[in-house]
Amino acid sequence: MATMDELYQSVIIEHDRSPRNFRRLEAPTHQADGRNPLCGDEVHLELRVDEEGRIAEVGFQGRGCAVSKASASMMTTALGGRTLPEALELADRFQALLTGKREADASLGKLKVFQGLAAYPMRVKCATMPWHALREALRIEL
Amino acid sequence: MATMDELYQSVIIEHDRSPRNFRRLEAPTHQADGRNPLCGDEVHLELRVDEEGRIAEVGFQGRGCAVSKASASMMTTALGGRTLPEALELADRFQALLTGKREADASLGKLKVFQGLAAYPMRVKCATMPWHALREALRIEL
Amino acid sequence: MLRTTSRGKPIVYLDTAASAQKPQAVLDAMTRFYETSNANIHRGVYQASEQATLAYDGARETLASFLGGVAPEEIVFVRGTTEAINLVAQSFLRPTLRPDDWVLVTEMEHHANIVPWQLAGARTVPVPVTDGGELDLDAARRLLSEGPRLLAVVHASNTLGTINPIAELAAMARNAGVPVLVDGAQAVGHLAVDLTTLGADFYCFSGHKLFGPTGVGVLWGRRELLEAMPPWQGGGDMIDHVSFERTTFAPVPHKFEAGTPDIAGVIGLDAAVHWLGAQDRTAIAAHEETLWRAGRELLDAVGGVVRLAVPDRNVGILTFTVDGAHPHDVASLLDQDGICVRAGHHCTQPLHRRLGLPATVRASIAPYTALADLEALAAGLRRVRQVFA
Amino acid sequence: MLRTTSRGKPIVYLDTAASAQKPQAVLDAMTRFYETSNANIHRGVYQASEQATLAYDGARETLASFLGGVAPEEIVFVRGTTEAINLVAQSFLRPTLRPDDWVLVTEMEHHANIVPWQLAGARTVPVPVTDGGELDLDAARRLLSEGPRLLAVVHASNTLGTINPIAELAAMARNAGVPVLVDGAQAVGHLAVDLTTLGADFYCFSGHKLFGPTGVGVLWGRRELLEAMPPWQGGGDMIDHVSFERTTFAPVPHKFEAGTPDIAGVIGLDAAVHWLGAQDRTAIAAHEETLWRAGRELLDAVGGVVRLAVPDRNVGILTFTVDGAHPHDVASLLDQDGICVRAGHHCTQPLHRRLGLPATVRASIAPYTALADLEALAAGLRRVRQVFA
Ligand SMILES: Cc1ncc(COP(=O)(O)O)c(C=O)c1O
Ligand SMILES: Cc1ncc(COP(=O)(O)O)c(C=O)c1O
Repeated sequence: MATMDELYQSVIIEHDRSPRNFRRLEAPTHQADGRNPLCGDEVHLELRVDEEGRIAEVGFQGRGCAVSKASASMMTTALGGRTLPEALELADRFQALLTGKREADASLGKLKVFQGLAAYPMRVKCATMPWHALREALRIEL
Repeated sequence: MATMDELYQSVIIEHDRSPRNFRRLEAPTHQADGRNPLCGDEVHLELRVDEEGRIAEVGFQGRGCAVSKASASMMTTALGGRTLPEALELADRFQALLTGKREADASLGKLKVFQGLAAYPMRVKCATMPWHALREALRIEL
Repeated sequence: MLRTTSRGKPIVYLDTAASAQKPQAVLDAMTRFYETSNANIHRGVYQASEQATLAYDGARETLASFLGGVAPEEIVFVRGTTEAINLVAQSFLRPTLRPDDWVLVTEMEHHANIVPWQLAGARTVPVPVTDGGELDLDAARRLLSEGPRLLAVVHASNTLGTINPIAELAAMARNAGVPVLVDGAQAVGHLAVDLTTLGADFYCFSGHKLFGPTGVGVLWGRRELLEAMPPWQGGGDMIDHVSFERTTFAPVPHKFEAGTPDIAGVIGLDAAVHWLGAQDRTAIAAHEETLWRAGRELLDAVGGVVRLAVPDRNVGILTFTVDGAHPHDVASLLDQDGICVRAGHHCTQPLHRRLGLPATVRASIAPYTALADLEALAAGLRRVRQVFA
Repeated sequence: MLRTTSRGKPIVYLDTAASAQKPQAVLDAMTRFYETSNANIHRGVYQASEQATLAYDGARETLASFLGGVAPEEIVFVRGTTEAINLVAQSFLRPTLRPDDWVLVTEMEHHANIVPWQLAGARTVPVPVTDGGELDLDAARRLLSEGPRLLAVVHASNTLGTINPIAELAAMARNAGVPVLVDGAQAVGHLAVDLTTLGADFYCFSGHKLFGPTGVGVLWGRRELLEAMPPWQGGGDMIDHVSFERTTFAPVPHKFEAGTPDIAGVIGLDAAVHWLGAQDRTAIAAHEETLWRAGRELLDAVGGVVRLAVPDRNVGILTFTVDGAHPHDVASLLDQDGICVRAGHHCTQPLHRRLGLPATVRASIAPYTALADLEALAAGLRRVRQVFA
C-alpha cells in the first residue's frame, strides 16, 4: 500500500502542477459546479458531448487541494470518447475503488493509483468531488 | 438523626391524618396557590390578617403528600398571632433549617422536627412548598 | 451501578423507564473514544478525527439497521426524544402552520409529545384513553377524519406500559392523509421496531433509556419529509455555503445536525445498540413478561395496593397507588430500603387528570430485573402500609 | 489520548481549538456517575436520583462561580455554543422580530454566530476585520448607531486567535441600546471570564473545548432577559402545568432545559471546570504565550510558510498557508508524521473570503502543548515543502 507521501510524489503533485484540460470550453453541452463544503474547494466542470453521444471534450476550472485537482485532471483525460452511460459507470467504479468496495482492475486505467487513498477516508471526498460534479453535469444539459 | 420512618411515625402521619386548619376561611385577606410541578401537589392557602397587622386565621386546602400536608398543617398553627414580617422571618428560618444552612433552635418550636428531612433534598421541596405559598400570599392582598 | 448500595442497602433499581443502567461495554466505548481518538468530526484529515468521524458515521449505520434497515441518511442524532419532537414541531409543522391547525395527540402522551406542538403554535386535541388504559381507536378514526395536521402518538406509555397498535393507527392516518410521529422512548428498549413496515413518518427515542448514555437520541424521518423541511438550528457542519447575504445548506441528515454533536454519546449509543443486538431479545421479552405478571401478583397480595388498569400487551410497567399513602411518601419510604421507584405524574399530567389521580407510583422492569427485586418491592410496600396503619 | 500514537508516530495534538483533550478527572467523574448514581434527575426521591440531581445542580453553581459569580439560575445547560446561539436567536430575537431587523455580527464570526440569526429571519451585517486581523472599532461604533437588534460577536476568533475588546464593544453597544451576545467558545479555555463586569447580555461556550465532554455547553443570560423570553423547546422538566388547552412553564433556568439533559456531560463539565480551577491559570497563560511566540518563529524559519496577520493579544492560534501547497495537502502530509492540525475554512467562510483564501492550516496551543510539538510541526512542514518542491 502506497503511503500518502508516495501517492503525492508518484502522480498527484505532477497533475497539481500541470493539470490537463484546465480551461473553459468554447461550446459546452453540459456543466456543473462541485463543492466540498467542509474545505471550501470548488470545481467548475464543462463537457461537450458530440452528435454520437460521446464525450468529445472536458474542461475544468476551480481551486482545490492537489488531490482534487489531480483527480479532476485525470478524470478529464479518462472520459474522452466515452458515452454518458460509460462515463457514469466509470464514476461508480472509481467511487467503489476509493471506498474500498472494489479492488483496482484494468478497467480503471491510470485512475487506479487513487486506490491508496482508500486508507484516508477524509481525503476520499477530495478525489470523488470532481466525479460528483460529473454526475451532476450529465443531468444538466445546456 | 431521625430516619425517614421515624420522621413519619413521630409527627408526619399524625398531621397527615388530622391536619389542623384544613378549611376555607370566611373572610380571608390574603391567599395564594402553591404547586410542586414535579409531583402535581397543590395547596390553596388563605390568611386573615387583623387590623393590628397580625395573622388571625390561616386555612389551607389541597392535596399532597404527607410531608407537605404535615408541613402546611404545622405552619398554620405556627403563624397565628405573628406580624407579617415575623411570618416571613419564620419562613426564612424554616427554609434555612431544611437546606442545612442552620441548626434547629427554640425559635422554630415544633417545626424543628423537619430538620431530619434535610438529608433528603428531593423531599425538602414538599415541606417548603406551603411556605412558598405563604410568601406568595403575603404579596397578594385581596 | 447495579452492584452498588443505596441508603446502605443493596440497590433495587426499578426505574428503568426513567433511565436505564448501562452495560460496561457502553462506558468502555466512551472512555476508549476519549482516550484514543478524541477529536472533532467531519473536519480533520488527521487520524484521530478520521477515526472519530468513522465511528460517528458508523453509529448512523448501526442505528439504521437496528430500526429495520432504514437509510442511514434518515437518522438524525439529537439530544433525546424531547429534542427530536421539538425539531419536527419547529421544522416540519411550524413553517406551514395555519391559524386553527391542530395536532392529534393522545391522553396518554408524555409532556414531550404535547408541549412542543403547542409551542409551535398548534392546538392539541387528544384521543381519549379507555378505562382499560387503551387508546379509543374509534375516536381516533373519527378525529383523524376531522383534519389534524399530524398524529403524534406514543408507542408505549411510560405511565401505563400500554403498547399502542401503531401499525393500525398509522394505516388509519394514511387513509386520512395525516402524517404520523411516534414517540418510541419507552418502546425501543422492549420491542423490535421495524420502521420499514411500521407505517410511521417520524420515530424518535432517547439513548439513555436504551442502555446508552445521556445527551443523545435519535430522530428518524422519511427522507422526502426531511429533505423538504428547512433546517432548524444553524451553525457549523450543516451548511453548504455561508455568506452574510445568503446561506445554503448541506443535505440530510447534516442539515439537522448543527454544531459539534455529542460525539462520545453517539459512540456510546452505538455500543448500547450493539450490546442489545447481541442479546436474545425474545428471551429478554419473555423474562420481562414473566416478571411483570409475577409483579402484578406480588403487588395484589400486599393488600391496599391499587394497580392501574392496563392492557396485557405491556412493556413491563407496574403503576399503582397505596391506600391512604401519597405516592411520594411511598417512594420515600421504599427508598429507605434501597428500592428505587418513581412517584409523581411521570410527565403525564393530562393522563393523571384522566385517571383522577394527582400522582402514582411506578416500578419498571428491565432485562437486568430479577424476581427478588419485585419481592423486595412487595416487602417494602408491606412496611409502608405499617407506617401508615 | 495524548499518550497514544497516530499513524504509528507519537501523537502531536495541535487541534485543541477544534476540541480539547480531557483530563483523567473528567473521564473518571462521568464513569463514576454511570457506575454509582446513574438515574434521571429532578424527578426521583430515591438516593441515586437525588445524588444525580445534586450533582447536576451543583454543576450549575460551579459554572456560575467560574464565570465570575453570576447567579446559578442564569446558567442554562445546552449541547454547545451552537445550540446556545440558536436558543437566543429563536427565543430572544425571533418573537419580536420585525421585517428588516438586522443583527450586527463581525467578519470573523464562526458560522454558528451567523446562520442562527439568518434562520431566525434577520439580516446579518458584519463589522469589518482590518488587515491586521482586528475588528474595525470605528465601523462597529457607526454600525451600532444604525439600529441593529443585537451585536453578536466572538470573544476570541477560532481562525485568527484575535481576542476582541469585548468590554469596549459592550460599552459602545450599551450606549446605543443594543444587547450583546458573546461567543466565548475559544475564550473560556484561555482567559479568565468575569461576566459580572464584561458587559455582555448573553455569553456561551462548549464544554468539549473547555477540557470537558462532548454534548454539553453553557448559555449564560441576564436573568431579566431570560425571564422575559418564551421557552424554546417544550417537554418534561420545563413545565409548571400541562393541559391540552393551556400550559404554563417553570421558572428559569428550567424553562430552557426541556427533557432529560446530558446529565453525565454536565457532571463531566463540572469536573473539567474544577480541574481548570485547580491549575495556575496565569502560569498556563504565560506558557501558552511563550509557545505561541516560539511557534511563530519556528514557522517563519521554515520558509514558504505564510502566517496570517494577527494581533499580539491572541489565544494561541497559529494559522498559515504554505506556498504552492493546498492546506488539505499540508494537513494530510503532516498527519503522516502524527501531527494533528486543522485545514479548511474552520467554519469561517466569510472571514476566509475577506482574506482571499479558500482555506488555511491552523495549529492551536493548549496547556498540554510542549515546545517539542511545535518543533515537530516545523519539521513536518519542511518535509511538506520537499514533497511539493
Ligand atoms: C468561535 C466558535 N464559535 C462556535 C463554535 C461552535 O461550537 P460547537 O460546535 O461546539 O457548538 C466554535 C467551534 O467550532 C468556535 O470555535
Ligand atoms: C414516552 C416518553 N416520551 C418522551 C420522553 C422524554 O425523553 P427525554 O427526557 O429523554 O427527552 C420520555 C422519558 O422521559 C418518555 O417516557
